Amino acid sequence: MRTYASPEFALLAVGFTMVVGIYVVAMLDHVVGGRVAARPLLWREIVAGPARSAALLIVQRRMTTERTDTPGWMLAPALFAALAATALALVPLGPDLVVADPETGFVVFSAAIAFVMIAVFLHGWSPNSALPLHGAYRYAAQALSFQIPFLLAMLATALPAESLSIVEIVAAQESAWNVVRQPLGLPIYLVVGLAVSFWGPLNLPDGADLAGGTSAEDSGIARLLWQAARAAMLVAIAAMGAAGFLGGWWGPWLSGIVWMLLKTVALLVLLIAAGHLLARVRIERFVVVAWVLLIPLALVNIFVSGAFLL
Amino acid sequence: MSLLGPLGVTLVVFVGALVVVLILWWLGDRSPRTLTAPERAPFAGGLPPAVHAWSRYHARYYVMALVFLAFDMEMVYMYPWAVVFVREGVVAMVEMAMFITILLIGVLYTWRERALEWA
Amino acid sequence: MRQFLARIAAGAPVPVFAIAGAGAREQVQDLRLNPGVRLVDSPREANVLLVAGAMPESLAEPLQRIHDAMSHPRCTVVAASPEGRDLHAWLPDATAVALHEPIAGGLVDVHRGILRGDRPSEPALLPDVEPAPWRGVGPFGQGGTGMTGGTPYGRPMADLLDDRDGLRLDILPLTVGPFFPRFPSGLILQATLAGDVVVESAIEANPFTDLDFEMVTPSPTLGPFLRALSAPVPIAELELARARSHLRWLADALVSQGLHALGVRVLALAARVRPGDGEEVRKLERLLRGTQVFRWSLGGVGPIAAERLIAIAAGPVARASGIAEDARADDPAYRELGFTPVTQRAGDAAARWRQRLAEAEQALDLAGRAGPRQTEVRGQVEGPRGLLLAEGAPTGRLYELVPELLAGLEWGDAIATIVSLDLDLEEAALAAQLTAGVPVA
Amino acid sequence: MSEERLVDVLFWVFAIGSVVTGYRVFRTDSMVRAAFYLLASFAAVGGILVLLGAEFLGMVLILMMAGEMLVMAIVMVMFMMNPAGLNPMWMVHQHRIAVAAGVVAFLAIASLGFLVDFPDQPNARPELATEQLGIELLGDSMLVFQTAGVALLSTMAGVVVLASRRGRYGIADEGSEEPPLQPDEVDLLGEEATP
Repeated sequence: MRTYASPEFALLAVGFTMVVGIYVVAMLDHVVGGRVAARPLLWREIVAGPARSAALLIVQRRMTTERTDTPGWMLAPALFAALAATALALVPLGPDLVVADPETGFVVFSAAIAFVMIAVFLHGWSPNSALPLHGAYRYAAQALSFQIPFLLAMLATALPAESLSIVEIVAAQESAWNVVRQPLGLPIYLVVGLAVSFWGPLNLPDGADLAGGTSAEDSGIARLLWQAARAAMLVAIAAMGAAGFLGGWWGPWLSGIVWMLLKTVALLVLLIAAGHLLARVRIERFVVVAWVLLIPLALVNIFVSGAFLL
Repeated sequence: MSLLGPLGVTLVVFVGALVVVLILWWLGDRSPRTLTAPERAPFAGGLPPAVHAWSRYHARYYVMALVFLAFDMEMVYMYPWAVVFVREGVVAMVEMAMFITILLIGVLYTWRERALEWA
Repeated sequence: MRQFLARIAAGAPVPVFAIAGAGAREQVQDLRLNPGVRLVDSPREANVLLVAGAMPESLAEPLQRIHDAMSHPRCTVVAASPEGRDLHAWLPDATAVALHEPIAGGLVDVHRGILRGDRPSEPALLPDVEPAPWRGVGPFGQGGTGMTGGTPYGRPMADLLDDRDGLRLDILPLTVGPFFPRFPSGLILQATLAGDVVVESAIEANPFTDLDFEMVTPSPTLGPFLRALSAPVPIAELELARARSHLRWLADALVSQGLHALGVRVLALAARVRPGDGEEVRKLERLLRGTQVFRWSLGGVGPIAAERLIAIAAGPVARASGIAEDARADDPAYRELGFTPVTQRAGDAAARWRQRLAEAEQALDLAGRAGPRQTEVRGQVEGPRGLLLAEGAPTGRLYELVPELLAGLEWGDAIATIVSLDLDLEEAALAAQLTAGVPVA
Repeated sequence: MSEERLVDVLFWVFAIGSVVTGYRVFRTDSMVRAAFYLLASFAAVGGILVLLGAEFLGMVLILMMAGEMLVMAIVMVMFMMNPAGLNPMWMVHQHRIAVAAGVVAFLAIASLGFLVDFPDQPNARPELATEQLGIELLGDSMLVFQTAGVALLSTMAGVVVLASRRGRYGIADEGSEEPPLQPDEVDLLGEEATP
């Protein structure tokens, strides 16, 4: 019998987590960016900054380009946000504290990640503008390359659990966290996680060389929703990383939910700091590295950690 | 709801979030009803584009995309394998190692033929 | 509700699309240091258009186009010295602020004003004319004919071209600039793209050549070099300006690599460095090596063979390809300081970044040791971008290299290559006018 | 609403959704929309598989189709004239034959639903279906599984051989000539072919 929440509670819980998560990402980004820029940080700006920027985008009126694919343009942020919500719904905060724990939870999570490429491609294709279009095709190359290493790195966590359920994957880490048992898994997962939410060094579809790439034509509410969905996806990636590799709710002294939150925030800080401290990777190099380095490494990770289990 | 269970709830979350964001867009969208032609022109630094951006876009990584199609199929087998791995032990290990090695030869060949690069 | 949101929004950093004209590049760049302003890459994201400095006539229409692409509520701020008259003719609703005071305060005030509704959002400037007539034409009234003919919705479709991988697919002509955020203002790149790869490219003539530089005050990093053409200048001053110029370039180049925060840090360093601060640059270089920018982003990108650079005197670009050519080596004052040019071998974009870092470090060391020594007047001077003569600047000489450099590069690599050349159209136009006897400010 | 009723409703939503989006594939002008309608159609089929108790298969179908349909969109945009449908067009050729073939195929498949003798004792929902699948793969179906590996390898090699122009020995078609469209253009004597 699998755990799941009632639909109303599920919507509320996921919605609340997303809003808080997006806000935390925006604050962390401001703080880390300020530290890297060696700029003084004001509490007032850290706390109120994201709300102000969001309000500005709500006040701003949305512009369109000529002959757009408007339904696609609307659907892209909605789909992206819905995928982030789905991914977040699968992350357990405690053994019984999860919105939904399907038997194939891991496959559902993978499907949510796979559909991100549809959302980003649609977002870049719809405005009928050259710079977003190039961003869309770049993300397609990026996504087709990271898809397999991502699945393989995550799949290794299913070996000790003997199950595809996320709750059981976390439960199986009681004796040792996966980051210890499978030391290659977390780094691969984090690299790919940056690629999924196109953050920092792997922000190729929305990169500076394309003047914003797929979001170059976005303004107002469209931009706000897109950026928010991207931040929500980063939260989902960090939360799933904490569950899959850092032992989820396991940990001494503190209660499970606190551990889970701490680990998620730690991974978020790591991802965001990488965004400010690592240079962008050329798309071609990323494709070659993903196929020739990440896939074999992920397989080594699976077989070596598997051999220890036997 | 035992049959639908957790997957049903996941579906509710997915559809719910999709609808909520679409409504937020609709509520927040106050795009001006009429825009002039220059206002609608795509941005590329100040000069108007000569042609529509939508075109037979030359995705130069098409070989990689096709190799992906083949390699992606492999994942279907790996999920059930991962679940029974501990139970089946060495048999599972050897069989999957064989399967994966065969596929990795394909990736290596693709790389060696320089079909992963395009520029 | 809207009033309430607008009040909250007034505290947010102002999204500004900034256009730097002649003599204002550094003021615009310094806006990055101000947390109350956010320089954005696309006019769609901006509420405020800032036009600073002097603009040639030929850029009026692109300026108005950028203005019209901005979202509502929008407003324009013009920061210019007296010749700003022209700008007001092109941007009639613009608010004027003084160029030589901090611009940021003016931007924030104007932005608050439009958010409060004190003044209406600016209407479009250009007439509502479709790029090509199409309404009602064709079988569906969409303006097209057949499968790919006609001008559906006002524009034709892209055309076919044989490509090097044997496929015959559409090519996308893409004109980027003159206000593309990664390029120096005025640079117009006409690229022909097959997918994300540049097949052909050309750079259009420098629009700033039409501008009369008599009224323009050269920027503090360029001024000392112009003076050195005709009068002795203290080496310490010249070398400090060189280091600052390189660091300012680096700040922009880091933004183009997605490292905005590091860019701000470097910009602050550029303002802060003093003669003898070579150690600061060495620290910076270590930090940059940690970001892997030389390996992941620039390694092997856009290499230029040394023989292509021989008679060009392109300064750091040439020295990055291994040509140990430097006008300073002929100056007795520099020889006394034991100056020898630094060089790199690889000649790719990474080498050009490294070269500028090394030169900034060397310049600061030289400035620290120079004492009261002055340069010798020889009608030419080694500027931060190469040999500066009375009739030409290195940018003009590098122009011709660009098409062959970009051919076959992926778009991101092409942009990284152009950025690594440090083109400066203002300097090129200014140097070309020096022959006409324009006095150097 | 009882659970069985809910399942029925969901089934019809997925079934009608998959048919309608499948129909839209052929009625839209944009290649990208066509590919993504097809993706929606497949996702609905995946939903039906889940309702039938094949949870793993249904979810894997949805997962796989995201990548496959993106590749399809990319390739369709590459090779179709007017890929975004800027000039409206028909996606189908030989309408009458196409309609007839579609109706016949649909009736043939649908008739199976009526003609085949389904067991009237519904099978219990398989618990641990994924495990059973894994054991099957490693046990009795091992040969099938390994053959699939070889088939996929040959697919990959075939893709590279057929589609990649450059290789480690240089450009693949260097020195070769495109065959002429008309047989009488074949130049037997080695002279210049007449245009």
